[in-house]
Amino acid sequence: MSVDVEFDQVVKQFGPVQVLHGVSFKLQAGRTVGLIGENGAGKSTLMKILSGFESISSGSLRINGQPMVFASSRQAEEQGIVLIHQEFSLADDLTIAQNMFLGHEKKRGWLLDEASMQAEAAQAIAQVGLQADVNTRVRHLIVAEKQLVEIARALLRRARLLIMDEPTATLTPGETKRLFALMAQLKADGVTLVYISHKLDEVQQVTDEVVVMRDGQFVTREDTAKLTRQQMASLMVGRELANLYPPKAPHLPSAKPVLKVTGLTVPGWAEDVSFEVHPGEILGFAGLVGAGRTELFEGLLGLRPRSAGQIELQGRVVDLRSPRAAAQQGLTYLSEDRKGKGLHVNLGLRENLTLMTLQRYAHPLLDITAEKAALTTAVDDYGIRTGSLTSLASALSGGNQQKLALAKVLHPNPKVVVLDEPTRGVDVGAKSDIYTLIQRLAREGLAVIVISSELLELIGLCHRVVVMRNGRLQAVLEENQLTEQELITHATGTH
Amino acid sequence: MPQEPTKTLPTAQAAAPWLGRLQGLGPVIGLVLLCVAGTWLNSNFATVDNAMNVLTRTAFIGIIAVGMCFVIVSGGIDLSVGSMAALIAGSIILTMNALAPMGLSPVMVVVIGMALAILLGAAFGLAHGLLITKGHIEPFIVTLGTLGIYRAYLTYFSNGGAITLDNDLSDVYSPVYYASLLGIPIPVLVFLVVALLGGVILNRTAFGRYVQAIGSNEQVARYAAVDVDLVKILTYVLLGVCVGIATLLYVPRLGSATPTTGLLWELEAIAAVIVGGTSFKGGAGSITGTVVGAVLLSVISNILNLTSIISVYLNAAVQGFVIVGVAFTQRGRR
Amino acid sequence: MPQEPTKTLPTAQAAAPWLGRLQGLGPVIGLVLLCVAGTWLNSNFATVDNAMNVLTRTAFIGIIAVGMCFVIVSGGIDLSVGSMAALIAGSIILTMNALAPMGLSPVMVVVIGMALAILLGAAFGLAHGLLITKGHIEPFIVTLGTLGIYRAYLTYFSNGGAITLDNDLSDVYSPVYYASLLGIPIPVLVFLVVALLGGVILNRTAFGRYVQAIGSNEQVARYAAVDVDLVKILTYVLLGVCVGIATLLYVPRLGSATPTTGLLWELEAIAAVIVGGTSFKGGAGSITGTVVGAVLLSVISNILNLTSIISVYLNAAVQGFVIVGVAFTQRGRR
Amino acid sequence: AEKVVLGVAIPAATHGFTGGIVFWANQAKKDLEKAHPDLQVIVKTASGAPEQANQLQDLQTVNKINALVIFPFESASLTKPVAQVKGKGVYVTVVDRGLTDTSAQDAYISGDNTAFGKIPAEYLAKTMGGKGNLVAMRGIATTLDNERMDAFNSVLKAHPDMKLLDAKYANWNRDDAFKVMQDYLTRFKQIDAVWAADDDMAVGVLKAIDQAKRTDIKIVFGGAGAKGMIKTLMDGKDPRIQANVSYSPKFIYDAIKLTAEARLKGEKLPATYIIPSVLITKDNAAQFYFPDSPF
Ligand SMILES: Nc1ncnc2c1ncn2[C@@H]1O[C@H](COP(=O)(O)OP(=O)(O)OP(=O)(O)O)[C@@H](O)[C@H]1O
Ligand SMILES: Nc1ncnc2c1ncn2[C@@H]1O[C@H](COP(=O)(O)OP(=O)(O)OP(=O)(O)O)[C@@H](O)[C@H]1O
Ligand SMILES: [Mg+2]
Ligand SMILES: [Mg+2]
Repeated sequence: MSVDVEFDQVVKQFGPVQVLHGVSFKLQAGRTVGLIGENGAGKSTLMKILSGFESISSGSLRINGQPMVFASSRQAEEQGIVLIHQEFSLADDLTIAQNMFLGHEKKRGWLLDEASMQAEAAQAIAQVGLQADVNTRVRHLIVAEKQLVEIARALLRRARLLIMDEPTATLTPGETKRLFALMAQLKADGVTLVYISHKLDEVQQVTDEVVVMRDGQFVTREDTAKLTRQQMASLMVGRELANLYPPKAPHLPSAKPVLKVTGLTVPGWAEDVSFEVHPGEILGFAGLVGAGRTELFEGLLGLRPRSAGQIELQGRVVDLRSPRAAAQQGLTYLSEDRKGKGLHVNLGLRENLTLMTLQRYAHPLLDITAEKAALTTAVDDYGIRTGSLTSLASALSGGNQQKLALAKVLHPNPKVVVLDEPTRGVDVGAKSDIYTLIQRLAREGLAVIVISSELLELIGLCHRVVVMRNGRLQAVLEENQLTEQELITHATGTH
Repeated sequence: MPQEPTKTLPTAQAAAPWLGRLQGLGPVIGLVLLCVAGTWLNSNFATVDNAMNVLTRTAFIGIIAVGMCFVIVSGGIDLSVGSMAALIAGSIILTMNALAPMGLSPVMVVVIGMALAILLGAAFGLAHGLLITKGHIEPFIVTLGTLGIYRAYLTYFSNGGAITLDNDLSDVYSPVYYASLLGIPIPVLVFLVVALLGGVILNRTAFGRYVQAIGSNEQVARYAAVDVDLVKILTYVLLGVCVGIATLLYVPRLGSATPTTGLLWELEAIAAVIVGGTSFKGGAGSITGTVVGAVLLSVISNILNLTSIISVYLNAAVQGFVIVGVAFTQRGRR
Repeated sequence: MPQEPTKTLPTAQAAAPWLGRLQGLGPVIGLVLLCVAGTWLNSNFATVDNAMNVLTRTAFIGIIAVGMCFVIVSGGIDLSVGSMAALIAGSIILTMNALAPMGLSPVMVVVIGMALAILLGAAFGLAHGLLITKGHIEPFIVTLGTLGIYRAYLTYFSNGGAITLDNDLSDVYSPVYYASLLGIPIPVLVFLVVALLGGVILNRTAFGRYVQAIGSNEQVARYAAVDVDLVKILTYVLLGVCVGIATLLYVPRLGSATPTTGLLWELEAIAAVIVGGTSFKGGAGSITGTVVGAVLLSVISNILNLTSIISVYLNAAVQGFVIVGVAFTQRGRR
Repeated sequence: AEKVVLGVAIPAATHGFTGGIVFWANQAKKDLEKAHPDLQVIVKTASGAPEQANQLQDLQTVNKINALVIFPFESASLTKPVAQVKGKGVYVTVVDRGLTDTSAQDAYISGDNTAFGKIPAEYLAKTMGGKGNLVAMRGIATTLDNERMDAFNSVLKAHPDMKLLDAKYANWNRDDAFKVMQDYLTRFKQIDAVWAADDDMAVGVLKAIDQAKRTDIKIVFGGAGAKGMIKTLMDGKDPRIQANVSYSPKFIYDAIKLTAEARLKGEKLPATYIIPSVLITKDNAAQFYFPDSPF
């Protein structure tokens, strides 16, 4: 009852840009396959073709030996093929339950059977560990919650081939563990699983075999057991990778704090949080989904009401009422919600990159040449892979969008930068480049705050880590205290 | 990590619907305040007769606004409804006049005319839908174009004058507008039925759900295997049918169609929808709000007609202030 | 990741702008076809005089459309521009008439009137911007309200009739509309300047970039440290100023303001923007397109004036067909 | 003789009366072009003052007219544009709405707006014995509408017992008149007569009265002599329709004809020619009945 897939010389072109150059390989029924590759390698595109979201330019697709052409995702679903998108595909104005059943509504006669849909949706979100009312509008969810809704929705489809495109990019270890348990169960039921992730430890943990793609081509397949993480990384990138985490910049404790926050309260989300960060320091924020880290910083930036607290930037007490005020004081913020808050996907790369620093290019007319030069530099510095420098941000792969977003918030040369899940969906090679960049900037005196759900990233990157739980500051761990165990116990309150 | 979930979630959730409901009340509160003002300004305002007058004359715009609500929620717009109503009115009057001498019973002729109104509405709506989805033209442009086209053809058919229904047909037809059932005028009843149906379709059927999904995020709807084009086409057809119904109620009122018939109805219908709390950007909307919005707009002019405290020149200003004021009470909804 | 950059780069770059340009040409192609048709129908169409006439009369709508383009690109809308123009026209005529007997030189009076037009436009725009951003009311509702308010006040000031500029002032003022510089009528020159400035502001300044960013995604713009409220307010002020400029050119033409002055200009201005290829949903737009759109719309009626092949009743239908037809040539732009 | 190219600029057909104007203008074109091979008539309709000004320009520059008959959309607004055309040597006949500067025209042919307001007021005063409650409808806010209303009011001044309860805009539109009348009926329990001021509006008024089954209203006075109303008057079908005031759109036909024939002969027209508005009653109604006109 499981699905067996064969790609044969699959080619995909977007206009003049060819992104898949004749990919051929087989997915065996009942196995869990890890699909890995650099950002822009074509993983998502290939899987969108398999699940009927994109058309195939040439080549063919065989399901259980039968050639298939899917005109829509519905036809793929009829074959039991379901994709969990890398980018959320939820309608903000609809509720969780409405989104989960969109296009597959249950009916009683002419009318919708809301009660049974809500009941089933509630069950499915409970399965993935989301505690929420299914009648909440998706607009009000945080990204991790949206991700869980996506997973729960796919579960409802009773897939025989389930493709997960970066399902854990925004999840914390707890949710991730629960997801793996679910996957094991599905596998036991005979479901074929495709798992795309840049978290190679996870790939190692859950998959039977690994398929590697590079530059729109199939590179190799191998049993997972036969590969080390290091080997996976090298196969993806096509070169030997040095240590993922570069040496940390020297910590300068003597310097005065550049950002000092005292007793900050964001009603409903964070209470009485105090911390400080020094020039050249990389300060991590750990916590579970819903710990209130994102909202704390949104409050700091004036995007949410604050009820108490004092903010000192570079020794001066400031009243930040908007991200604009913050940016003027040298504080910028990278949102975890790339599409909703981070990038203008309908604008070009150049427009995105320079949006926060336009004053620099306006004399008073914008110097487009200088902007273009800046984009070329950024594309190199951050390893942004794009078919064209003039394309829209929406044409970038997920990871490359993330790199662009990162480049954008660092472009103003801030004194303090807050990076919320900075490497979400970024491949190992680029990750290591980004880490190197962050260390370099820290060495140059930038204070970096990293909010991350990847504990290893915090450990490998930060000088100190603040652990939050339920909107309160739980602990501040020094560099020598940074272990996964320590972080988890503080985050869950089981210390 | 089930051990300690998100403490703030319950409050947030509890608060949201309650708040939502309060904000949704904006237009209702506005309407109530207006009615109080009306009663205070003229004691005849709060009579059953006046209420029925207002509701009856709201019926046309109200019925169209219900259809318009679907189009706006789906992220579209239709500027042509007023001209469409005029052309439908003219066409069915001409058809009925032509059929009358052919030996059919007048009742039969009127029934054919009414059916034709709905058919024409559906056909015009279909044309809009096809041009918008298959022709990939902005709804604003399509319906701006047809606005001119429909009205021009009516003017052409009427030679710039009035197209008038034959007298005996008029007598047979007029109860459709003037009669009452259980004390409630037929147009009000029809309005009620259309609004109820509209509410059920928008909130309780898959089609309605798709309309909201498309307005909220077309790409997402497409990904969810919703037949976006079909749903969009259907919203325009539905609006066309509503225009047809409004027109078939309208024709017996004056028994004629002129080049001014339905002038600016599009603006009134759109205004009813938006004043009722539906966002111009689509995604979410309320039929109840739309109905309240439509009634509110006609109550304003009713009150202005019932009083003379303000210079006639300033009527439009009073309407403007009230509209902005009502919107202010429900500000920040999204 | 310098090791293997973007091998497809050259092709993509070469192709994309070319394709974009072709699609952007939709309205231009439409305009060219229309001009060919015009010349074929009446040989006098392709004369300098006629061209100047058409451009001169396009100037009002065109100037307003340039401002409207900003508002629409930012995701807003303004329905009130026609009424605003009428009220500004009325106000400055009244002011000038009142100033004339006070000993000021007529030139001075006219200059004051012109300055007042721009000031009033800016003030009305500011009011819209504040209501929309600080009052959190939908632009559609705010400007629907002010549409009524402005026109009502004009009607009130004019007592339902016309407000007419004193004759001697009129003589001083009239060159502003009727004179030419280097053979080009002043309104055309002003239109040109406004369009050029508009194009530069939209495409080459930080403000213009912010306008596009806000229309594309307001939330993202806010996170990217854009002062969203301020930019939105400024778009409405800019539009108000454009209305002021259009009005100060309009007044010397007809020398009066009446309750029908500027009627439906909002529809024409919005149509010019949308026909010019700007999306009604905001995010991206083109001033060149807007200018072409405005000219295209007046060429249609110019051609209709020059020929009599079609029943006068059907003028609006021809316009409708041409608008939809032009839109069709550039379909599927987004 | 020189070939005459005659431009006709009139408002677009938006209600019965302007519909009639357009009809009669086209009728004139048909009749006159047939009768005079040297004559070309070009009819243009405008839906606003600026559009009409544009048309004047086009007629002059491109169609090269040498005579113009214009029914100005607005008096004040079109004075300058018409003066421009006249300045280029075109012979100008202005119809109905006079320009604010009479030097911009060669001839003026008009209906009588003062009589249009005065005759109904006098008729009502006479038949109602100088007392009673009145309501009135107004058209669209224009100078023309003001003239009529002022004339009506000035007659009422002489009859202190005739009370004008209210006069609201119904935009020369049947639907608006229906609504305004409904609300008048709600508001005023005793109305003796209605001055609907236009036959289109009278249609809406009558329907509203019928619906309310009110019998207190004894007279509904329309205006302009639409064929439907004249027919009703002739047949005596509705006791409330007792009289009308003539203001026939046919004067545009006469104006075109007079101008064309004068120009063909190289003659001039008298500077001013007022087509009197007269009271229409059952007795003389047949004279004003044009079954072929849309109005
Ligand atoms: N709509 C599009 N138009 C043009 N190019 C596109 C489009 N969608 C994707 N691409 C290009 O196709 C390539 C492959 O993208 P894809 O999303 O499949 O990468 P991926 O392997 O999933 O990367 P990531 O790990 O970053 O998610 C990228 O270079 C991307 O820029
Ligand atoms: N708009 C909202 N309405 C209701 N509840 C919300 C809303 N936004 C967030 N929440 C809730 O507030 C809590 C705090 O979320 P927050 O995004 O701050 O967590 P976080 O620590 O940033 O998590 P993450 O690791 O995902 O970044 C969560 O329980 C979330 O469900
Ligand atoms: Mg991807
Ligand atoms: Mg977060």
